[in-house]
Amino acid sequence: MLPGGHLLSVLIFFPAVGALALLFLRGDDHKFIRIIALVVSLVEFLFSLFMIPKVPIGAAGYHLEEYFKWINQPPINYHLGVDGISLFLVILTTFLTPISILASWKSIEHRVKEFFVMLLMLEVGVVGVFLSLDLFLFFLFWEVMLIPMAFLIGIWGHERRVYAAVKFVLYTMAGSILMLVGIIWLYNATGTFDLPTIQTLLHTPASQGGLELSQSTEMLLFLAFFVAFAIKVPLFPLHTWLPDAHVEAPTAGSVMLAGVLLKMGTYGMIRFCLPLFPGAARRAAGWVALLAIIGIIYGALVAMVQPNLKKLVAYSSVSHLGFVVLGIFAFHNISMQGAVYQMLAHGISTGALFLLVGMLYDRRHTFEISEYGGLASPMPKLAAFFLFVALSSLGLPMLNGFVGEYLVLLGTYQRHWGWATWATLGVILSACYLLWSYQRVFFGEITREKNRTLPDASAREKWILVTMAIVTIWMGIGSTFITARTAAAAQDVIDQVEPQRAYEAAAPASTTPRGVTPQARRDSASAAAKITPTERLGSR
Amino acid sequence: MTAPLIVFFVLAALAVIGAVSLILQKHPIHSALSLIVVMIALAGLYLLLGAEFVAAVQIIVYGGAIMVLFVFVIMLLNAGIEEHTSVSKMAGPPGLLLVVALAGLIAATIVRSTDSIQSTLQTGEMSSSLGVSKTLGISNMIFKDFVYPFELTSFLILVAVLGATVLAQREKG
Amino acid sequence: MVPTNYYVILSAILFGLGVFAFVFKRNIITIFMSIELMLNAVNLAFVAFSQALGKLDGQVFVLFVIVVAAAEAAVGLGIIILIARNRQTLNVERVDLLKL
Amino acid sequence: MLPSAIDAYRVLPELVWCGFGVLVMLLQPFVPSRQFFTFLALIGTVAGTAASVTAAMHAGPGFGGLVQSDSFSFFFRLLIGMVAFLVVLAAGPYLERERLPFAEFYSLLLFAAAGMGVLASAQELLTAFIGLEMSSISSYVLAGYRRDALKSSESAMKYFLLGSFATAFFLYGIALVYGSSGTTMLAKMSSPDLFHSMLFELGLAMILIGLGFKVAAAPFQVWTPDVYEGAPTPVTALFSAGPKAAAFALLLRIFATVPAATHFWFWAFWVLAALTMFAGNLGALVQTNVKRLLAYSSIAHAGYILVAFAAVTSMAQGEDGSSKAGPAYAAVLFYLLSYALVKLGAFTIVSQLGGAGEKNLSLDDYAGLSQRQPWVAAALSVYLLSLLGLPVTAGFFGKFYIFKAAVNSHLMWLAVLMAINGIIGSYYYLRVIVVMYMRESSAEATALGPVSFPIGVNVVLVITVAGTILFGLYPNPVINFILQPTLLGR
Amino acid sequence: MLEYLWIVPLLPLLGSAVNGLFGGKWPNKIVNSVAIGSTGLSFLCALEAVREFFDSGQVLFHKHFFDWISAGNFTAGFDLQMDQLTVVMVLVVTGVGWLIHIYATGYMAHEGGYYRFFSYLNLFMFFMLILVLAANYVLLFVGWEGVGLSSYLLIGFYFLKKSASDAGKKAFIVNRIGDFGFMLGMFLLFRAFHTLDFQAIFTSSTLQGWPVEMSGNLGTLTFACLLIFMGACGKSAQLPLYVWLPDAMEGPTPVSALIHAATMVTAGVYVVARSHILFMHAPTAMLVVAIVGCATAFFAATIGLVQTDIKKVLAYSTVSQLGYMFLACGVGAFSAGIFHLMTHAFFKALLFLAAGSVIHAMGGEQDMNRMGGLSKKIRWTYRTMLIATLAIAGFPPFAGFFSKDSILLDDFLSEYGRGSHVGYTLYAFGLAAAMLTAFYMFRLIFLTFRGNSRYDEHKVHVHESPWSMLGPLVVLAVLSVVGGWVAAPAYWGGPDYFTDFLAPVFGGHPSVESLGAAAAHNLELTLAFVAVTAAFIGLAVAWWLYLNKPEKADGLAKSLKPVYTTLLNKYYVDELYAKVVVRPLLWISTNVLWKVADVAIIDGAVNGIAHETTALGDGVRHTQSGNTRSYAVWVVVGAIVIIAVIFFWPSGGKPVMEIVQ
Repeated sequence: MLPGGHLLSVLIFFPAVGALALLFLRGDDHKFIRIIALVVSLVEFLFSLFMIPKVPIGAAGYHLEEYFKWINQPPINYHLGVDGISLFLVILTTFLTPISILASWKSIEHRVKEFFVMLLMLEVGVVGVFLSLDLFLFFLFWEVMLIPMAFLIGIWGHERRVYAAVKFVLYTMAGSILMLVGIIWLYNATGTFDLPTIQTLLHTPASQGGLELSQSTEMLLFLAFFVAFAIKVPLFPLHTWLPDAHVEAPTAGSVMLAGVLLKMGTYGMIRFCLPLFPGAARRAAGWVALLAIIGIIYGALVAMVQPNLKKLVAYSSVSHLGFVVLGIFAFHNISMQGAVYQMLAHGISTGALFLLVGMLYDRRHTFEISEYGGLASPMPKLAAFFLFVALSSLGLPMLNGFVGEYLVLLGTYQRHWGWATWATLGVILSACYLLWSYQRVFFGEITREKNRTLPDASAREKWILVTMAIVTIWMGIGSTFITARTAAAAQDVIDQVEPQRAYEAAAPASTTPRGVTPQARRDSASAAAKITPTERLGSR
Repeated sequence: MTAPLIVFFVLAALAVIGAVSLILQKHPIHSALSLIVVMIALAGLYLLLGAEFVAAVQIIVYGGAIMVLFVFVIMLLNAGIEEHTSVSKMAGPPGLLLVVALAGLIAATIVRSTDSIQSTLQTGEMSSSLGVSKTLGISNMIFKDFVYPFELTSFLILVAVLGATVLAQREKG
Repeated sequence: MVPTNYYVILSAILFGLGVFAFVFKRNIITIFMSIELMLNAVNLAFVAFSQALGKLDGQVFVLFVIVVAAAEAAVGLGIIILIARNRQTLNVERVDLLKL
Repeated sequence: MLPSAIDAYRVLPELVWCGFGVLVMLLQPFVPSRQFFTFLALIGTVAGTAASVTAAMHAGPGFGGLVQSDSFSFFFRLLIGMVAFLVVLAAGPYLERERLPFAEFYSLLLFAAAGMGVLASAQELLTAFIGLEMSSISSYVLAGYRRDALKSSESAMKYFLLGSFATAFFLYGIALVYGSSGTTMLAKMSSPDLFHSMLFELGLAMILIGLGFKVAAAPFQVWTPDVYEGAPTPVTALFSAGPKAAAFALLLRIFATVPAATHFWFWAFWVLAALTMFAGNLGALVQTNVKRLLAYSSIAHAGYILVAFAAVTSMAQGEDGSSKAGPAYAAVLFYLLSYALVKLGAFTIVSQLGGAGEKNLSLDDYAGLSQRQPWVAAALSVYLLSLLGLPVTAGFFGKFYIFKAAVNSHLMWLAVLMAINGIIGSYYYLRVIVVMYMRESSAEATALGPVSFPIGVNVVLVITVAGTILFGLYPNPVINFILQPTLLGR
Repeated sequence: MLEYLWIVPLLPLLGSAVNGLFGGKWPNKIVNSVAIGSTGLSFLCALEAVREFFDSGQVLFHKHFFDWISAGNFTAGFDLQMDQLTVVMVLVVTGVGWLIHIYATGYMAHEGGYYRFFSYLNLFMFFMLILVLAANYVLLFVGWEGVGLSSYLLIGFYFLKKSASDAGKKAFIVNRIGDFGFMLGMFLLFRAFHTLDFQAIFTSSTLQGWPVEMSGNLGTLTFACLLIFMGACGKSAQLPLYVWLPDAMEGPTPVSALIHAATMVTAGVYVVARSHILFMHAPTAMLVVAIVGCATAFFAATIGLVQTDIKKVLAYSTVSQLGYMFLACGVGAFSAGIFHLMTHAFFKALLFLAAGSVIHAMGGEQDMNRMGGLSKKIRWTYRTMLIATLAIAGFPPFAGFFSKDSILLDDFLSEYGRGSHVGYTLYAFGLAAAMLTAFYMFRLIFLTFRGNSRYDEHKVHVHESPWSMLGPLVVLAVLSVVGGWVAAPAYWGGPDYFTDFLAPVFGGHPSVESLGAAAAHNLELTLAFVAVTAAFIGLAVAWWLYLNKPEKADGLAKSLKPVYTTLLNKYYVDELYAKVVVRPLLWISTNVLWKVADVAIIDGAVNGIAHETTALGDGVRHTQSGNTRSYAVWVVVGAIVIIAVIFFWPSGGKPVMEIVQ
């Protein structure tokens, strides 16, 4: 058993070690390299599981913290920690990495070593982002993650890979540099990069030595962070890098991109935008929600008419992530948990979708839907899996997609029924584009002769997909295993955004979860709903 | 209108004329000669300012050594009449405008700040009466206060010599 | 007694003429001369100031400047010879291989 | 007063460098072996650098305040020594390949180093001027060191003409400052009525013009690309790292000691910084010649450093100015260090890949480099990422500290402009990486096979890469050193 | 058993999983034994559970198995419950479902993808059982969506046929539109009650003495009920969301029988009945339900008149019958609605199965114009189908008579207490619909079985179906006869068992409260008489038009051409939807959102910026003319800039000046 004290560091740097080891292997022994990479990632996954018992249910705040001084001028510390939210995001990452390694088992033929090195480095960056509690450290990992991803797209991608890679990097950089300015600004205000410290400082009134930002400052800072995250998510008008990146990226790249990287954006919003700048978050919530809702509907509609299967999935993630953002900015603990859950669910189901699309590509080397059609006859198994995944992604109950979506909408509805109503339209549209594309790809007579002889899922592919399917179902039924652990963290975030509301809601909500009289509940709820923006500001 | 003033204006005029003719002359040799005129005029002004040593050095080193070097090079390369190309657009009318603007700016500033110079002048009047021992003072300064830069200049000359040889020597073999 | 600012203004004029010459002469040697002209202007200013301040270091500076000018002349003329040898021209405008 | 031994100690590095320069020059006719001179030069640079320790131990004003030996000058002497050392290492193979005389090159290099050292330690304008001339004149010669190459001689000419043009301005500035303040000692220019003297103001402006030219601040940057491209690549490496650093050092000195300067120069630096960043990055955006691209990028980086200067000025205003400005100084110094490392490494690679006569300089020659020479490609990528300012490279902290300084002194707009430039910059750096990793190498390149990288060059690469990454992970030592309050001998 | 209620739904799921995963390699025998076995077993388990339920004598059995979703104060448990309503549903679902499984073994014997079919069918059973057993709205929604899924799969069973996969997609999406409402309804309920458990909501103290903003004509409840009803409309194919059901006939006939007649489509009715307490407190919603139901009943019936595809006729009749059920619920006669649901399950399943057997016999022919005179060839099918027809047409003593009768009665009674003539109107339309039903059903019978054959004797060899298919027919036929007697109204002697049985759920019989028993009986008699007469008229007309004077039918069609074609084309509703909704949406998405907004504007802006920057860079590059003189001028420019800035910049270094002075 490894020392629990440094579990997080191990988690972050184990893949790096693996990558380093790979670097010194002979380049031409592909099989060996693949196996090493797979083993490393699997071990990493096991490590990540060790975190679960370390994160007690119902205890907010960070666990397994690691802290020591790194740079003394300015005081930058190596501060790690995990809470309910980051816990599962890390596990998602460590889970998807071996999957994508398996997925690229056959499809990656040239520069194999570099490929897996990059994949592992990517994992390092992402896990680091999720675990770091020091703004600077966070930013560092945030940037580090960029390069491997760019390489994955740019070297092993398809036709316009370079364009996509550069676009991806520039887009992200544009955001992250702004974030850097914001981080420094915060440092100048607080004199530290330590997230918890800054948090407490910002939440204590100036009279008690805390820090109170002026409205405009807070808003600017909020935006500096938010834009960076919004680009990553991607939120509606900043999303155009995503389709290109996805279409050009190799399967593994797409899986990691959709499965994990996008979540970094939403994670950032939860971890930074809300707790650090509650006032600004509240003031911006309306606009953000508007963008999110536009994203939901717009993404779905655009996805519906894509002739390119992978683009379709890409746009569908724009739509799905819209739900997440909406859930976050509804400031309701149900929707917040829904958002977290939706992140994980989307990671699995969209990841699986990309895997399947990749498998089709391996067979036919095209993403054009018109090139397919009637595939159900030659490859019934793939068809079945594809349908299964599609269903999970369109939110069929008992599969993972439903829980998150439902909670988000439910929670949002409690605060802003208008938003929820619009967002729920997405539920219809997702069914439209997924089923329609499914029909065009798998149903009907075979239109292209080539397709008649395509082989069905190989054993390896079957194993990948079965794993995904099992997780999908488990998340669809056993959701409480996860929500129980995210609950405290989510509630914590909410309380920080809307302290006064937390007090009101806490009274009835905490006493009896279910049996409380609706009258009282309704009062608290309506009272919460009635708080005007000015009152909220007044409380700051 | 005291005598020194008259002398000053004569020499100043000479210097300016020399400078202008340096510009107007087509042939480099003429430009060189007009530059020498400027230098001599300046030497005169130094005398007028009571800096005999500097004046001497000006004539000997500048006029004597440096300008001779120039003339020598001009002869060596038998440079002819300067051909009047105007490839550079920047150095056309806009350049003229800008240069004039710059010169104007500098001159204007200096003219506007003459009062400050005046104020320093007064203090100067008294202390500048240590007439003969000026050269002595200079040498003292060079070898005491400014010995470090002085030594450095020696290295500088060394660099120059080395550089000149490196650049100008013919390809061996 | 001549007011110092006359000298300063004269030096400014000479300096300006030097700049003008630098920009508008084509022959490299002449351009170099215009630099010498500018240096002379500086020298004049130095001497004038030193006289005005009643300090001698100004004159010392002039000596240094002259030395530096000499050094520059040596190297500069070396370079000019090099150019002339490589290109058979002294027109600065014809020396524009390096551009964009 | 007569100079004493202590004064000699305080300028020992320069003396050592000059001494070795002379030595090399004198031995040249007698010793046929080329390697010998390389070793001698290496010893010289190292000795000078070591001597700077002695100088630092005898900290204090030298020659009655003409020079100042303090941590500041110590830092720059070390930096210059390192640069010279690495350039010597890199130059050996180059000179071998281009069949150029060794001895002269090295002695000129050493003299240049000495000049820079003077510049970095000078406390008096004329001494500084001499130092400047020493480095400049040797630079002119070095730029034209490939006599028979048209480009080289042209770059020498341009550098020389424009350089001395700027020098004239600098000198005139000194004259005016002298006239208005009655002294050239920086330390004595602190009287408040200088704030009102227009003559002094003009003098400072002229000095700024002169130094602005040396650091290639827009719109004085015009000479940089041409000269950098034309000069022999090791020399280019020297230019981009050495004289620039020295000039910045002098600027910082003036800031630290002349209150009026900080006051007059603030907006000038603001404007220069903005112009320079854009000039450099936009110019580099469309370059296809790697050497030239790096030249433009060095302009851009000068711009970033100028941002820090603007920060210095705006912070140094006020009573406890200099102490408040500490972080900004630190930013400049650290940036110069990280930047010198990177540029040296990058140009060394360029000079090696350039091949005989520096023919292969275009981006296409770098296509598929990662396949032909993975380690070289990796090293170059590290440099580029550092220039780009990505984490775990020294460049990241450099940018970070500058950002910090700028934000600290509420130069929000400048910070934003810098951010924008960062994005523009990332594009062309990435382009090089993309070409190296994501494009297949041309047929003849593959046929040619990997370019040989002699030991000396490899040492340079290892040192620079190691430094870049080390300072990217753990900048503490450097930062602690340059943040000490007594940095500038006060 | 009751404690292990989860076994009831689980068994079909297992069957489905087993068949789905391994059935591919197995012979049909094993497959169908697995399928039938699992359903039959779950039927028995259900029976056992029901028995225990009644033995325990509790009004409501509720069991919490595990927390499924839980966030904040929201918890959706995997809770099952059982009360009388559930009992009816469970038995109908498992029973009829089982019969249809058996039938399908025969019907599908020669189809490919046998295992797929039964896997889907079992899956459907699972979800349907979840739906009816669920103890909270969320779990109900699971079944709700699940049955939608399985119907999607089964309709698209012949996925090689585009029409089939289209129909499946259409069904799912239209259902989704309904679910949109259903979900919002749930959210609203949660907002009001902070729970979604049936019991917690229905027994909620606030239901008595509602504050006005909650109940009342436009209260929260009304909206909640309307939203839920929207879902019901989708699932139960009511106006305007009925369009998917006729297309759903693309699926194999047993599917049509089970899903699109007997069980799934009645889920909407079930939900409304299940939430009757809410509806009771939402008068407006009730009215809407009644009107929509009535309208659908009549509207669909009219379309049914002219359809020639035997299954289409049945489909529209299903829509219309569902309308009846909603009509019943709308007027508060929930027990009547459920009763009709049950009987309808019997005879409509029977009708479909019989039709299936006909199609089977005709070798896949579905067009009634190419049938006729089959009665001799396939006697059993004919007999059973005739019984079913009589039942649906509402002839005593068949099941349909009682259920339809009680609905009409309740419509009529609903007038009391309402000033307006709503009740009478509903009744009138209901009656008309009944007449139309009788007409088109007998039209079907006559066209199919009587008259002379209109098909090519040599090509088609009509043959009676195997007993695996006839067996279920017979059983269902029996049920369609006796099924109604459990609710024989008072004047038939025999108390209304069914209503009393459901009383604990819905409360007593409305008519009894509204007016004295005696009067009630007279009224019932008269209304029954009227209804039967109407049915007879329908029958007579059908006989006259299609047996006696067939040519008249065509004449009529010609003379009423516009009406006829309109009906034939189902009022062009599909075309309308396509024109107004689908095509515009696609067009906008493609040409506005994607091509313009996304590619041109947003991405265009991004790339545009990049391009402009490069152009700028080129400009900067061209200042490097390479000409030293130009460079000199640039230096001059720089000098000017610096001097100008230093001297003339506004506020240049202000602070220091202050410090100095």
